[in-house]
Amino acid sequence: MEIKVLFFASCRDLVGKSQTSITMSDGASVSDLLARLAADHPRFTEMEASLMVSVNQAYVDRSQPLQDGDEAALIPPVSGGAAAGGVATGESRGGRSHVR
Amino acid sequence: MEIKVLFFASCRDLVGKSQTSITMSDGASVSDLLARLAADHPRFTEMEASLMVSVNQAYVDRSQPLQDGDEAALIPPVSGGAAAGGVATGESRGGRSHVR
Amino acid sequence: MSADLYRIQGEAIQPDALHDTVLRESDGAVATFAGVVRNQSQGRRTRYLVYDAYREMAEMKMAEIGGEVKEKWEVDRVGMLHRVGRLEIGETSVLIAISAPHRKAALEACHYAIDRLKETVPIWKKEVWTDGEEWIEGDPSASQQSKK
Amino acid sequence: MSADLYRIQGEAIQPDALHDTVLRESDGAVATFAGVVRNQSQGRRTRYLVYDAYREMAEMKMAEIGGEVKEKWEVDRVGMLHRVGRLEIGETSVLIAISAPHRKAALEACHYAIDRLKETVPIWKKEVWTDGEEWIEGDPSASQQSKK
Repeated sequence: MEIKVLFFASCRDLVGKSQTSITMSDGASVSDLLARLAADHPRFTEMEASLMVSVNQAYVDRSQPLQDGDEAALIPPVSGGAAAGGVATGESRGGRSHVR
Repeated sequence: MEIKVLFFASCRDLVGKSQTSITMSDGASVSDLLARLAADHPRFTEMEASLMVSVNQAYVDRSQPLQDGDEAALIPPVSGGAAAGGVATGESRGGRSHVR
Repeated sequence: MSADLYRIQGEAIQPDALHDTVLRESDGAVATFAGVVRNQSQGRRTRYLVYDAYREMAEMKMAEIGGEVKEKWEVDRVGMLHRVGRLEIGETSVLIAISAPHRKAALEACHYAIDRLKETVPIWKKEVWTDGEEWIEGDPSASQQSKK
Repeated sequence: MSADLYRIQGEAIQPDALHDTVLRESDGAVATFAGVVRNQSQGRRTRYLVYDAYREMAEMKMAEIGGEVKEKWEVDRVGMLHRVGRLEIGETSVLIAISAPHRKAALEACHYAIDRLKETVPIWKKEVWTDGEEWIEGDPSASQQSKK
């Protein structure tokens, strides 16, 4: 069966392309797909643990079985953003006059 | 002494003007000013308890002494808005005198 | 140049009126709140609203709230506009925008600022319906009737 | 006509892009959050950012967040835009606007939506400095180096 695989961000840089098509044997799972990618791209192994995987645009477990025509994507951790820095730290801000 | 008095919202409708100038005797307080207004506008009495008073643009207590040239304002409850789950207004309208 | 801004105005408020005002290059977040005239209140159909303000004091109280916000959160700039006069359905009555390096401070500060504004800033709203009008003073659900 | 909107786009995002989109006559509040490219990160001067997205999935996940928001709060419309490609300092990377009858729901929902977006929507940011670049993946303070 044919699986379309998408790569993003650091994962795309590592693999050197944004997508590929991989032929897997029937009954293969996401784990099998990841093993295949690690075989083709040795440095893939070091980032694998941090990746999420989606199949047909839904996050899935590694055990998820694949089907012919599936679109799998390797999803590095999303940026998360810096929500931090909420409450003002110790510095005194009280004396400042307002520019109007 | 001369006190400038401003009226807003329902209070302005009741008094029938947006501002006036009132001559008070020296040593008069906000309470004295309110009593004078109640004498001139009988219906003023029924809304008086709900009013905040500011002098020179700072909320004050009824006991606040007035001085010549002061600008007093009668401030009906502000609309509060519908936050749905409403924020208590007591804390902020406690007659604090704000100094800038 | 961006700066804090606290203003009562008769002119229409555009929803992006404060974005550039508060944004500086060190900011990663701008939280904005727009209060808008809705078409009904307590089940009664609104024709339009009239806002009245004690202008000088209102601007001073808004600046005070800006000061409180800056003491409580690591925010950059604060902007607050409030409209007065007659407002139609869908028009913006109040706009607050707060910039900050990070989103949490901007969002929390914006929420705090609009709550405080509604509590302490001397601005009043009159609702006008087809069959009457009323100054909305204090908690709307417990407001005294002063229909004409 | 206003409606929910979830879009990944290459074009610049204007800060008022969603106000009219989400506002209807029954709404009294619009809360808006804009994420903006700042000039530094962890003390390092940013030249520009590049955002990458898994576009179809990102739009779907944003719509999911919109659904969560509507379950949790009494809000009306939800709009979310996220930019991809190269962004300069001061440009808006993400814009969320949520309308509601009352302000509390709009404000809380907007805060929740941006936090969820940062957690679950497949969008990545590359910071480009004068002396290198890096995909920011996961917690920025603990991010792995992948400089070129």
